[in-house]
Formats: sequence, C-alpha cells, structure tokens
Amino acid sequence: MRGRSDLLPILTVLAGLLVLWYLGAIGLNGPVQNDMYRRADVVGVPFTQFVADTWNQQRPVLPTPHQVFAELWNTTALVAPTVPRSLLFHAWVTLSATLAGFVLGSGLGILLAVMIVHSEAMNRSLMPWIVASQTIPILALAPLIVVIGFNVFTGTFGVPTDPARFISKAIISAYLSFFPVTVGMVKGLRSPEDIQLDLMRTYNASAAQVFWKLRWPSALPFLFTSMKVGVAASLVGAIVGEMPTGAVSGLGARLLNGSYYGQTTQIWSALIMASILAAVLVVAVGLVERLVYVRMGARPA
Amino acid sequence: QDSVVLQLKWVAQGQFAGYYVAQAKGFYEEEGLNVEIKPGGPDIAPEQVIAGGGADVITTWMAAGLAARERGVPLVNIAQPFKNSGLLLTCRKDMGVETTEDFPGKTLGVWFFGNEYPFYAWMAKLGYSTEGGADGVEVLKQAFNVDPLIQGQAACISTMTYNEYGQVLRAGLSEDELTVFNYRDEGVGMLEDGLYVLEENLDDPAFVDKMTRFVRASMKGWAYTAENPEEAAQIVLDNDMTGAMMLEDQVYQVGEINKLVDGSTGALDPADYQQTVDTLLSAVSPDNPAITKEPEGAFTTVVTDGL
Amino acid sequence: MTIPAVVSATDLSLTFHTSDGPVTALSDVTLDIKKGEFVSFIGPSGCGKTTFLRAIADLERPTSGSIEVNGQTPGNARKDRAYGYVFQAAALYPWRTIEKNVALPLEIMGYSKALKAERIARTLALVNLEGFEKKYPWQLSGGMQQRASIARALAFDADLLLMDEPFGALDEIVRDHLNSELLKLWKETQKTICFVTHSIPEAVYLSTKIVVMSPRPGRVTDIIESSLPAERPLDIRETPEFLAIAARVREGLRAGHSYEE
Amino acid sequence: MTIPAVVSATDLSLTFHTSDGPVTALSDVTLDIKKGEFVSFIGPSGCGKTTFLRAIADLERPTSGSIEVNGQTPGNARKDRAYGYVFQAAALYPWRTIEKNVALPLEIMGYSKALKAERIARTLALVNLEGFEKKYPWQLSGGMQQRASIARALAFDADLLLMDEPFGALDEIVRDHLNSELLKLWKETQKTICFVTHSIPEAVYLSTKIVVMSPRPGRVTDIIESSLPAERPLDIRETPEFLAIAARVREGLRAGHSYEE
Amino acid sequence: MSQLQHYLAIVAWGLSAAALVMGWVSADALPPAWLFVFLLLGTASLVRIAGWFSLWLDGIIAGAGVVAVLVSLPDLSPVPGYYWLALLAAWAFAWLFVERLTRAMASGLVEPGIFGFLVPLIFGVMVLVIWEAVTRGANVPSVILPPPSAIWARIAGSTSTLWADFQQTFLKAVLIGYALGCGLGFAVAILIDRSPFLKRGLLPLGNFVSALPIIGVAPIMVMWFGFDWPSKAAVVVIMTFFPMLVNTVAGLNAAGAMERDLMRTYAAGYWQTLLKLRLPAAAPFIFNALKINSTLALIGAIVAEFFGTPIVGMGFRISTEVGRMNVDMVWAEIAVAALAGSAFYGVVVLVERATTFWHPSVRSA
Ligand SMILES: Nc1ncnc2c1ncn2[C@@H]1O[C@H](COP(=O)(O)OP(=O)(O)OP(=O)(O)O)[C@@H](O)[C@H]1O
Ligand SMILES: Nc1ncnc2c1ncn2[C@@H]1O[C@H](COP(=O)(O)OP(=O)(O)OP(=O)(O)O)[C@@H](O)[C@H]1O
Ligand SMILES: Cc1ncc(C[n+]2csc(CCO)c2C)c(N)n1
Ligand SMILES: [Mg+2]
Ligand SMILES: [Mg+2]
Repeated sequence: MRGRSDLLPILTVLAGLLVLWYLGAIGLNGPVQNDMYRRADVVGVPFTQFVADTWNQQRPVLPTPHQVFAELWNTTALVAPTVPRSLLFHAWVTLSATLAGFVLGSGLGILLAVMIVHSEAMNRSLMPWIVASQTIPILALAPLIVVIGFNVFTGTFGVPTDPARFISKAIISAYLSFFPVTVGMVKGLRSPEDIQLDLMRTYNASAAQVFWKLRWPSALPFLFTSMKVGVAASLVGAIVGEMPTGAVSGLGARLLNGSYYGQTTQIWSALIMASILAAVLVVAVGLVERLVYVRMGARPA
Repeated sequence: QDSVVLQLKWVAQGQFAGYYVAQAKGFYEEEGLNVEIKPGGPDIAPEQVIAGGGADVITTWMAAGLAARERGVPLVNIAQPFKNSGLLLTCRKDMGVETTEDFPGKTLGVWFFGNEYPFYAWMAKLGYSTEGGADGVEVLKQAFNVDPLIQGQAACISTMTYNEYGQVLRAGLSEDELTVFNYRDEGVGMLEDGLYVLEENLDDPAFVDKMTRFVRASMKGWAYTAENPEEAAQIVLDNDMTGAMMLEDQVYQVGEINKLVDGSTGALDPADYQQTVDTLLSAVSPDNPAITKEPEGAFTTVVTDGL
Repeated sequence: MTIPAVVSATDLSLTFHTSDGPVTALSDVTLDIKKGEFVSFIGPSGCGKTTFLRAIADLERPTSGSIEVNGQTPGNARKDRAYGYVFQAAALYPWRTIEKNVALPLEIMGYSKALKAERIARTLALVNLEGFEKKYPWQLSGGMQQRASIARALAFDADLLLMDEPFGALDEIVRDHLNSELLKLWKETQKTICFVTHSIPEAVYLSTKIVVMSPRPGRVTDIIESSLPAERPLDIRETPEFLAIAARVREGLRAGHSYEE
Repeated sequence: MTIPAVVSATDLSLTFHTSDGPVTALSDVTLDIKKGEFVSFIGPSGCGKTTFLRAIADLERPTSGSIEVNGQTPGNARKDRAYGYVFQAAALYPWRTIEKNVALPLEIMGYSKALKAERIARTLALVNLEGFEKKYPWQLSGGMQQRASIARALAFDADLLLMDEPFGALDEIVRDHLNSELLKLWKETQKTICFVTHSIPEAVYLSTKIVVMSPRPGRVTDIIESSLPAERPLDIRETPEFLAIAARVREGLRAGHSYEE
Repeated sequence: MSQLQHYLAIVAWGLSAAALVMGWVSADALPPAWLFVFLLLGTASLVRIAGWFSLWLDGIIAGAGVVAVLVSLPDLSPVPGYYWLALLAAWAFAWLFVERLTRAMASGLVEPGIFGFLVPLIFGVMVLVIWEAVTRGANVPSVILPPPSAIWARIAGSTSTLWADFQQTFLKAVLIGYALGCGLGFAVAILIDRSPFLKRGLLPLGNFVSALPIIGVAPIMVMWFGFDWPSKAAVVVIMTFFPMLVNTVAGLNAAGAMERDLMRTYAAGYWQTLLKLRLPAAAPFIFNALKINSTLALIGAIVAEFFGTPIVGMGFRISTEVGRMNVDMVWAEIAVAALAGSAFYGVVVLVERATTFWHPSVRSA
C-alpha cells in the first residue's frame, strides 16, 4: 500500500495533468471558437478573452476540468441518487455488474487455478486455451454476447430484461477478470518451495491439508495482486457491456448517449466517474489485502 | 392482458415517440396489451433479437429487414408508420460538394450496421465506385456523431433530419453553407422504421389479433404525438433512463419525426415497398449483398386490414 | 537380544536424470543403523548426504538396491509417521507464529488440543524458545528459526530423527550450545538420529557412528564407530582420542575429495 | 619509515533507524589497519562485522566518529577503486557467464581487451575454475559460485580486499584449500585484507590480527596480534601456539555472547 | 489408474451403454452405422475390468466417437436423445484419454516432446465438435451462433477480405502502435526512473488511467489523427504505454541490494549500472509487459475501429457484419484475430525464452 508520503507526488502530478488539460482545451476548442468569431464578425478579441471563451464553450470539443467537475457536482450532489439524471445512479448500476462479474471471474479464476495446479492433464489442456482466450477481442464480441446472452435469458428462460442484461454484463466482466486471477493463482499455488512441500510429505499430509495449510496461504499475496488487476478489468468489462448494446443505464450507456447528442461534458464526467470507481475498487481490494496480511502476521512493508 | 415486447432500432428518443406516448397514455392498456419497449443502440440488431426470441415485434429499416429475411430470419412487415424517410447526406459547400457530380474523389461518411444499403444503392445508380480513387468515392464508417463534418474529415456525412442534422446546425454550420441530399429525392429512398414480426407467428390468429391491437394503439400514439409534440417530447424524456437527453433536442426531434409519420395510417403502401425492393435489386454487388432476388411474402396487410 | 535395525540399506543406488545427463547421487550404499544410534554423515558437497536422508524419508525413490525403515518400505514408514525431518533450511511458514509452526504436524496428525499445547510448550522449552511463542519467523534470528524447526520435528512422537545440517547457519558458540543440548535430548529420549554435517569436530563430538562419504559417484568411503564415552563434556574435544578420530575423518574426507568440488 | 595505515577508524559509531527503533550496529570502534596486514573480524551474528566492512567501502555512512581509507574519505577511496569487495553471497549476475562476470569490473574500469583476457584467465586459474569460463552461475555449485565472486574481486588492481565470510558456504576441505591459496596470494601480492569469518580456526590460521567483536551495541572487545610465523603449513593448527590463540579468541567470543543469539 | 480415471472410465462406458440401449429400444431404425460402431466400442470398453486396456484404445474410441458424432448428424433429424448421450460419451472418452496420456507422459512412458501438443489439441477439437454438434443438432439459428463448419467455409471463401482486414488492422495499426507504445513506455520509464518523486506520483495514477475505457479515447484520436489506421495505432499506443511504464519501473527496481552495492564498489556510473545491471534484471518485467501488451494491442485496435474507420479492417468487419446478420463472417474475423493474437504472443514468449534464459522461471520451463 502507498503511504501518506505518496500524496504529495500524486497531487503534483495531478496538478500537472490539470495544467496540460487546460492548455489542451485551448488548442482543441480554439478552431471552433475562431469559427464562431468569424461567423459573428467579431474581430480583435484579446487573447485572454479568447482563452476564457475556449474554456467555457457550450459544446466544447474538450471540456475543461471546471466544466466537467461542475457537471459532476450537478449530477451527483444536486439530484437524488435514485433518478436517471444522477451519475451515482449509473455508477451503482455499473458497480453492481462489476462486482458480480468480479466475484464470478475471481471464483472461476481460482477454480481453474486449483484444477490446473492439481491435475497435469488440466494444466496441459487448459493453459494454452486460457491464454488464447484473451486474444479474442471480447470487447468486440460484447454486443454479440449481450444480445445472445440476453436473448437466451429472456427468450429461452424467461428472465426479465433488467436481470438478463445484468447477467450478460456480469459475464463479460467475469471473462475479462478471470484471466489475471487464474494466472496469478497458478503462480501462487505453485509458489511453495519444494522444501515446504517435502515437509508436508514427511507428515504424510493429505492433498486437502497441503492445500489449506500451505498452498492457499502462500498464494494469497499473488491472489491480491492479481485481483487488483482483475477488478479494474471487471469494471472495463461492465462499462463496455453496457455501451453499444442497448443498455439504458450505467456509465457506459451514459457515455454513449452523451455522444449521440454531442454532449462532451457529459461524456467526460462519466469517464471521470469511471476512473474514480476504478480507484475506489483497487483501493478497496488493497484494504482487504492489508487486513488479511495483518491477520496473517505478515511483515510490515 | 396480452404481453408484447417491442424491440426498437435505436435508443429511446423522439424517433419512437408514438410508442412511448401510446404506453404512457394507456392506449395499449385500452387494447388489453401489456407492452414492454426495449431500447436499441448502434450495435443492437433487432433482427437478431427477434430471431433469438427476445422480442415479439421490432422496428427496423426495410433494407435491413429484407436482408435478414434472405439470411434465414423470416421477417414480415406488418405495418409502416413512417411514410417518409429521414436519411440525408449532408455536405459542406466549402469542401466542394454542390451536386452529385462533385462526389468523385471526395470522402463520404456512412453509417453501417444495416444502415448502409440506401447509400450503396445510390452510388450504384450514380455509377460511382465505392473503392476510392479519382472517379470513385472514399467511404468512411462514420460513428454516432457529426464530428467528421465539423472538423472537415469528410466532405459529406450521413444525418437524420431529426437528430444529426440539427446537431450540424447547432454546431454553427448554417443551412446555406450545406448541400443536403435527401435519399427520397434522389430516387433511392427506402422505407424506415417499419414494424416487423416473424412469419411463423402470423399463422396464429390470436397473434395477428394481438398485433392488430398493437398497431392500432401505436398509431393512436403517433396521432397524439402529432397533436402534442411538446408533451410527447417530455414523455420520451421520462423514458430515457440514461438521463443524458435535453428537452430542447427532443422537442426538435419530435417535430421532425412528425413530418415523416404525417399521412400514414399505419398500412404499408405496396408501391413504396416495390420502390425499396427495386432500388435494392438495382444495386446488387458482392460488397452490398442486401438482397439478391425478389423477396416473397416480405410484407402482409393482414394486420393493417383489421385496423 | 540383538538391537533391531531402524534403517537398513543394501546396495542402494540412486541416479538423477538431468538435462546434462544422469547424475549418480548414491552408488551401492550398504549401511545399517541400529535403534538408539547417533549417526553422522560427513562428506564434501554433492556426495549424496541429503539424498540418502531423503531416500530414508521416502522423498526420493532409489534406482536400485533396497532400503527398509523399521522393517518396512520407506513409503509405509512415512505413512506411519515414523520420523521427524529437519531440513537444511528452517522452512518455517511465514504466516504462522512459532507456536503455530510447531503445531503444524500435530494438527495434521490430529493431536488433541490439550496434547498439542503440552507438546508445544515442552519442545519450545527444549530449544530455549520460551517467550517467543507468538512471534512470527521473520521476527527471529536465523539461529532461532533453525531451533524452531528442530522443535517442530521433535513435537510429535517419531523415534527416528533425520537432521540435514541443522546447525549450518549458526555461529560456533550457539552451535556448541545446541550440540550439547542435542546430545542431552538424544540420551534422554533414546531416539535414533541421522545427522548431516560439514564440521568434523561436530561429527566426532556427537556421534556413535560416523559415515564418511565421497562424491561422483556418491558412496560411503569409511564408517567409523566412535570409541568416545557416552558422557561428553565440551572439552572432550581437546583429548587425544577425540583428535585421533577427527584425524581419521579428515583423512577419509581428503581422500575422497577433488578440488573441482 | 612507519607503515602507512590503509584503514583508520576513530570512535566510529553507526546507528540504523528501523521501525522498531534505532539499532546501534557499531559503537565507538577505533581500529588501525596497516598496509599488508591480514585482519580477521570474528564475533557472533549481528555484532556489526558486515557493517564495519560496509563503512570502509562507503556503502554505509557512519553516524559519528571518523574513518579514513588510504588517507582519504571512504567515498573518495571508492571512486579511486581502492578496494575489491567479496560479499557474503556470491552476487553473480545470472545473465553473464562466469568469464563475463569476472570481466564486469574490468569493463567498468575500462581495461583493454587484451588485459581483460589476461586477468580473467589468471584469476580464474587462481580459484581453480579453468574450464568453467562459459558456464552460467546457476550451472555451478554454491562453492564454485563463491570462488567466482572471489575471482571477480581479485581481477582488478585493488590493494585492499574486503571479504565478508567468503568461505561460509564451503565445506571444510575446500575451505582449507582456499585458505592456503588465499594466504599464498596475500603473501605474493602484499595486499591488505579484511576478512570476516565465523570460524575460529580459520581466523587464527589466516590472520596477522584478529578483531573480536560483540553485539548490542556492536563493539570491538579484543584485538589480538598473532604471534604465528608468516609461513603457515596446514598442520600449524595442531601446534600449542595456535591452540592458545584459538582459546583466547573463544574466550573473547563467549564473553560477548548471549544465548538468545 | 487414478481415482478420477476410474470414474471417467465408468461414466464413459455407462453413457455408451445407455445410448446404445436407448437407440435400440426407442428407434424405429438402428442408429447410423458410425454411431452404432462407436457405441458398441464404447460399451465393449467394459473389458477393461479384466485388467489391461491400452490408453491408445481409449484414444481410438474417442476418435471414433468424434467421427461418428459428426458424420451421423445429417442423417438424424430430429436429433434423438441418444445422440446427446453419445456426444457426452465421446467427450468422456476423450477426457479419459487425455488423463491417461498426461499420466503416461509424467512417468516417462510416452515421449512428452512428441505427444505434448496432443493434449491441448484434443481439448480444442472437443470444444469444436461439441459446438458443431450442438449448433447443428439443436438447430441454433446461425444468426445467433453459426457452427464451426460454416465459419470455416466462410474463412476459406473470404480469404482476400480477411487478408485485407488483417493488413489494415494488424500489420499497420497493431504492430506500429505496439512498437511505439512499448517504446514510449520504456523511454519514459527510464526518464522518470531518475525522479523518485515523479515515480511515486505517476505510477498509482497510471494504474487508473489504463483502466479508462477506450471509448473515451478513440473518438479523440479519430479527431486528431483522422479515420485511417494512425488513429487506431494511437489508441494502441495509449493502451500499451502504461503497462510498459509500470512494469519497466518495477523492473528497474528489481536488481538486488547486493548487486547494486557491487556496482557501487566499482564506482560505476549511472549508465553503466543501468546497462550492465538494472536493465538485464528488468528484462523479465519488460517481457511481462510485452506479453500483456501483445493481446491488449489487438483488442484496442479492433475496438477503436468501432468509432469511425475506412471500410476495411477487422473491427470494421466485425461490427458491420453483425449488422448484416453475417455472424459467420464475424466469427471468421474472430478466428483470425485469435490466431494472430496467439501467434504474436507466442513470438514474444520465444524471444523471452531466448533473452531471459537465465531467469529461474524460464530455466525450469
Ligand atoms: N533433484 C535433483 N535433480 C538432479 N540432481 C540432483 C538432485 N538432487 C541432488 N542432485 C545431485 O545429486 C548429488 C548429491 O546431492 P546431495 O544434495 O545429496 O548432496 P549433499 O551431500 O547433500 O551436498 P551438500 O553438502 O551440498 O548439501 C549432487 O551432485 C546433486 O547435484
Ligand atoms: N540496513 C539495515 N537496517 C537496519 N538494521 C540493520 C541494517 N543492516 C544491519 N542492521 C543491524 O545492524 C546489526 C549489525 O548487523 P551486521 O550485518 O553488521 O552483523 P554481522 O556481524 O555481519 O552479522 P552476521 O554474522 O549475521 O552476518 C544487526 O543488529 C542488524 O540487524
Ligand atoms: C452508429 C450509428 N448508426 C446509425 C445512426 C443513425 N440512426 C439514428 S436512428 C437510426 C435507426 C433508424 O430507426 C439510425 C440508423 C447513428 N446515429 N449511429
Ligand atoms: Mg545437502
Ligand atoms: Mg554479516
């Protein structure tokens, strides 16, 4: 975990990014602004005015941070979190699918890893395909999956729309997150040294005892590291799963819908919200990790 | 109450105001229907949804509907609330497009995903290659916004009268800076936003009756929309679960949509159907295999006859 | 009555197949270890000391020849939990306290709670680690960790103790101390001990029997029955008798040695 | 003419600040090492032997007191490449062959190609590693790796050699051999050597001066000038003079020792 | 045989026997010849209780099962229940074969060098066979999921389109974007390595930025770099930049304290330490990023094509053909993408093996 000492550098870098962002806004919004001056026959605008104008356009190409944060504020603090206008509402829709997908994906990842570590046949037949599975552009397939999954759930099994969409999103989410968990867990479950395994053998320990008393505890650090990657992937999966697929709520739907009507500020505020969510999720996994380590008596870093 | 699932071609917006109004105003309920309206999106193929059992009835463009029919999804048009088409090719005069003769060598933005058939038919009619080069046109797959035109990356882009065209205007390009081609005026207009069901269901009289009631209520919704555009826009807004829409956009959209629906009883005019089919068949090519032969039984009037 | 053989190897050979070709780690080793003996194995690096202990423990399978532990196959002896093994490295589990580490074999073998507590207390006291029960391995020095690993091997009722250079990581003073503790323990419990070491004085000081080995291929070059009395104060190491045995061991070692190590 | 001091420490103290509070690794160490001396450091684990060597090498900064190397600050001496350091572990780079590992300091110090080849051949011969030039470290045994790391420290022209338990991983026979090789090298080259060890016989056999240290806080408890002759056959270790010095070292060690290690 | 193998053998036999009985009792006609033979063989596998039964026999029965299931499909409509039992039986035999084969390889009875590739291959083939049998047997609409045979026919029939798309997306956008992104990430890592302050500030943020969906970036890149492949390459650059940055920075810190101290004792300069110690020590980390990026790059380029593109490219084709109901073409592109991606990954792994041969993880493999 990062200590407090990292706060200053992070804030400095963030400040640098903000400066870049404002400069970028001048460059990107400038041409349109000049166009607007030309149309309105305005000439000789002072540079400061020009800058201020590019930073406060109605429909900017690149909205400025203060515009984005105003939008964020308007759509979180000023509206009830239960109405579609609220970004929190959408964040929750995305988050719930993310969490479901993450739990599903991690569970699957751990299960696969356990099978792979315990059976050479599984190892040989699954491992290459697990790697290959990640070369399939799942994001490109998302519409197909959501539509197929959705149709199968609603059509064949009669699941109502919302849960069906939720399940489909969770599946994409799980598909993206299981891979890092499997790879990390296989590494982790294989991390006990020979001597530690030999020790268990001298006790004539059963496979279950070796697993719970040795393999599992030694795999935990690997598990948490890969879960941090996995949870971020889950979020991407959930957002993508609700983007081009007729979803009506969630950050992905918000992003896309903003773009149909040229609402760049809305797009960016949804993007920022997604990043905040990613940060929160990764930090949350980190907290759980710390908690577990303390209980396991790990050496403080 | 009978339940009906309607899959839209696009997101909840003024384009589908009639259905939302019919639902909000209880017209469906009056007909003993419980209608669920599923919004679509750029990568939702309603044809696929209905094939998978996810909907009872869908709205789609006729070209896409016929293409799906040829690929084994037996869709049948049961009603056509949209009399006119809203598809435009919008060009910038300052990039040198005033007439269709100016197209060669230019870059044109086109929507794909089943929306490209009218464009290819038109180019075939004009005799322009779509592979680029000096006497051909350069085709771009255009995303869901009007940036390429504003930024001058394309000389022309696809727009709908009721949405993107308005965005172009709002972005500051005025009407006299633009050349607008209406597909209908170019003789390649195709029917948009009809209602389609699976052929086998029509064998069931109960289903036909259900659809009759559905279309009747929907047309009532469209009529109400024509009378009360502002209220209809508000109803659409209430159904937008993304919370992304602005009322002003939707008022504009409903206004434009009303022009397209104007004059329709809901029944499909066989002449319009034939024009769409002829246009498609005139443009058959390996790149554009919408349909390759005259479709059979692709529309029926059993539903609208009962109105 | 003859004393029963705890370990009895006959013409034992063991070859590893590596990518560079086969390595003969043990070649025709014949050796009997009687109940209650303290046997040291000494020899240059790579002569097969560890391999021999591992073969006894059923951690390696011999290529040819036979080996019996308590009159059974090593596999069955292992399943009977016939021995405790102290590895060259401590191999404590870092997520367990010292106490829990010692408890590990007891948990696996299903000892009762009360018995567990008693054993832990007794063996930790034996290796002078009282007061460190709740510490984690990384909070202890290397020597303390090694002692904890010895405690772990002593905690359950194995009559045979296999110790692979348990004091390798310790300095001379601590080593001296643990040597006399080990001797005391051995005398008290009448366990049979197989002990690997690199140190000649250590081997001579501790053992009733010293097995000198030599590498490439690993084989036994000399077996020395110690003539030292059972009672061994530390300063026995300056006696001529002690030095004589040490000299013989050194001779044996040097003979089997090649500088390529 | 007085012999110049190569290392001269005065009231040297060094404290580490750890999360558990400060650890005084060295406390008021005053020591002079003259050119050509062979100084052994011996003491229980944690008494600051490594820390003292690291302070000489400018790898740790003293908290107070002063230390000079060749009459300069340790930092300047380091920049002059005044010493070769042999670490407790071999620290060979696994991506370089043995030859290339020995070449590493030569590359960095810009030796010519011919000179490099000559040095590599000479020092690898010195540690008996001819024929292993093209092998990678992980293809060698621990002892061979350690010898390679000694070769690396000898390859360039440093007059001061700092060796931190270089023979810890080796068995007694190889150790004996390398001990006499080291003595020979030292006599031939007239280098100054600081040598850390845990073994009393090794310290006595090699050194002209033995520094006995004791921990918590790390300090020097005894400095023994050896009275042994310069010529030292291996069996000098059985002479009474040798045993007397060894006994004095053992006394000093025991005094500073606590069993909690 | 192990516990698992026993169960598998029982299940495989039971399924065959049950299918045979069902086919016999229920059907008006006997099952098609191939299927009948397979079921007889499967049922006959009971002789294994007599003792010896070669693992190759299991392999042969599994092979017969695969052929039978595929060949008999056109003759059966509607597909009877015993067909599905036969399919499961074929799967069980294949699994049993794989289990026994790996066991034999582990104990040195069978040469792993020659048969090692068989195991994953059998798994892949079985997935395809089940896919084929289920889609065709259960009449799944091809707009939902086409059978592999249809996808293969499409691949064979559209090689020129697939090649053009591959060139556009892989040879241009992916390779160039990958090289630039990895190169840039590496260079920046070397630069910020000298400033611990920047490092601590940038790394945590980098993790979150890389989680930003491409959809936010892709339209902006189209705006800046136009519709053609440069904008896709730019998306790839952004996607691959941070993994490389983070891994390189971590790798540069991977050299051990003692190894660094050694460099200090030689009074080695910054660049000497970097070149001779820190970069080689960082190599495993850098390769880790190269591997991650090899799959990310392809995905990024394909998805970026959803946001405006010339009418060629794998992403364009996928999104367009879904709309045209040509789902077989979609899967053809996906097959090409998976093949290209796996090959790309494989090449990186080979280079890794050759350059970090010294690392324990490579040494043991
Ligand atoms: N798992 C293995 N695979 C291949 N060779 C091995 C293996 N284990 C040991 N060897 C080889 O067998 C020989 C004997 O090894 P062993 O570990 O028994 O020696 P040792 O006497 O214990 O040495 P040390 O004193 O260094 O611990 C050595 O040459 C070693 O390289
Ligand atoms: N980097 C460090 N940070 C904190 N404490 C340290 C550090 N290095 C050494 N110490 C402490 O300083 C003391 C002296 O350590 P040093 O390594 O010099 O001992 P040593 O005599 O070399 O021991 P050994 O024989 O075990 O190698 C020890 O208590 C050790 O824990
Ligand atoms: C990717 C994409 N495709 C099509 C349209 C245009 N559009 C708006 S509504 C509609 C369906 C007609 O019912 C269509 C085609 C778009 N904006 N974005
Ligand atoms: Mg050993
Ligand atoms: Mg030390």
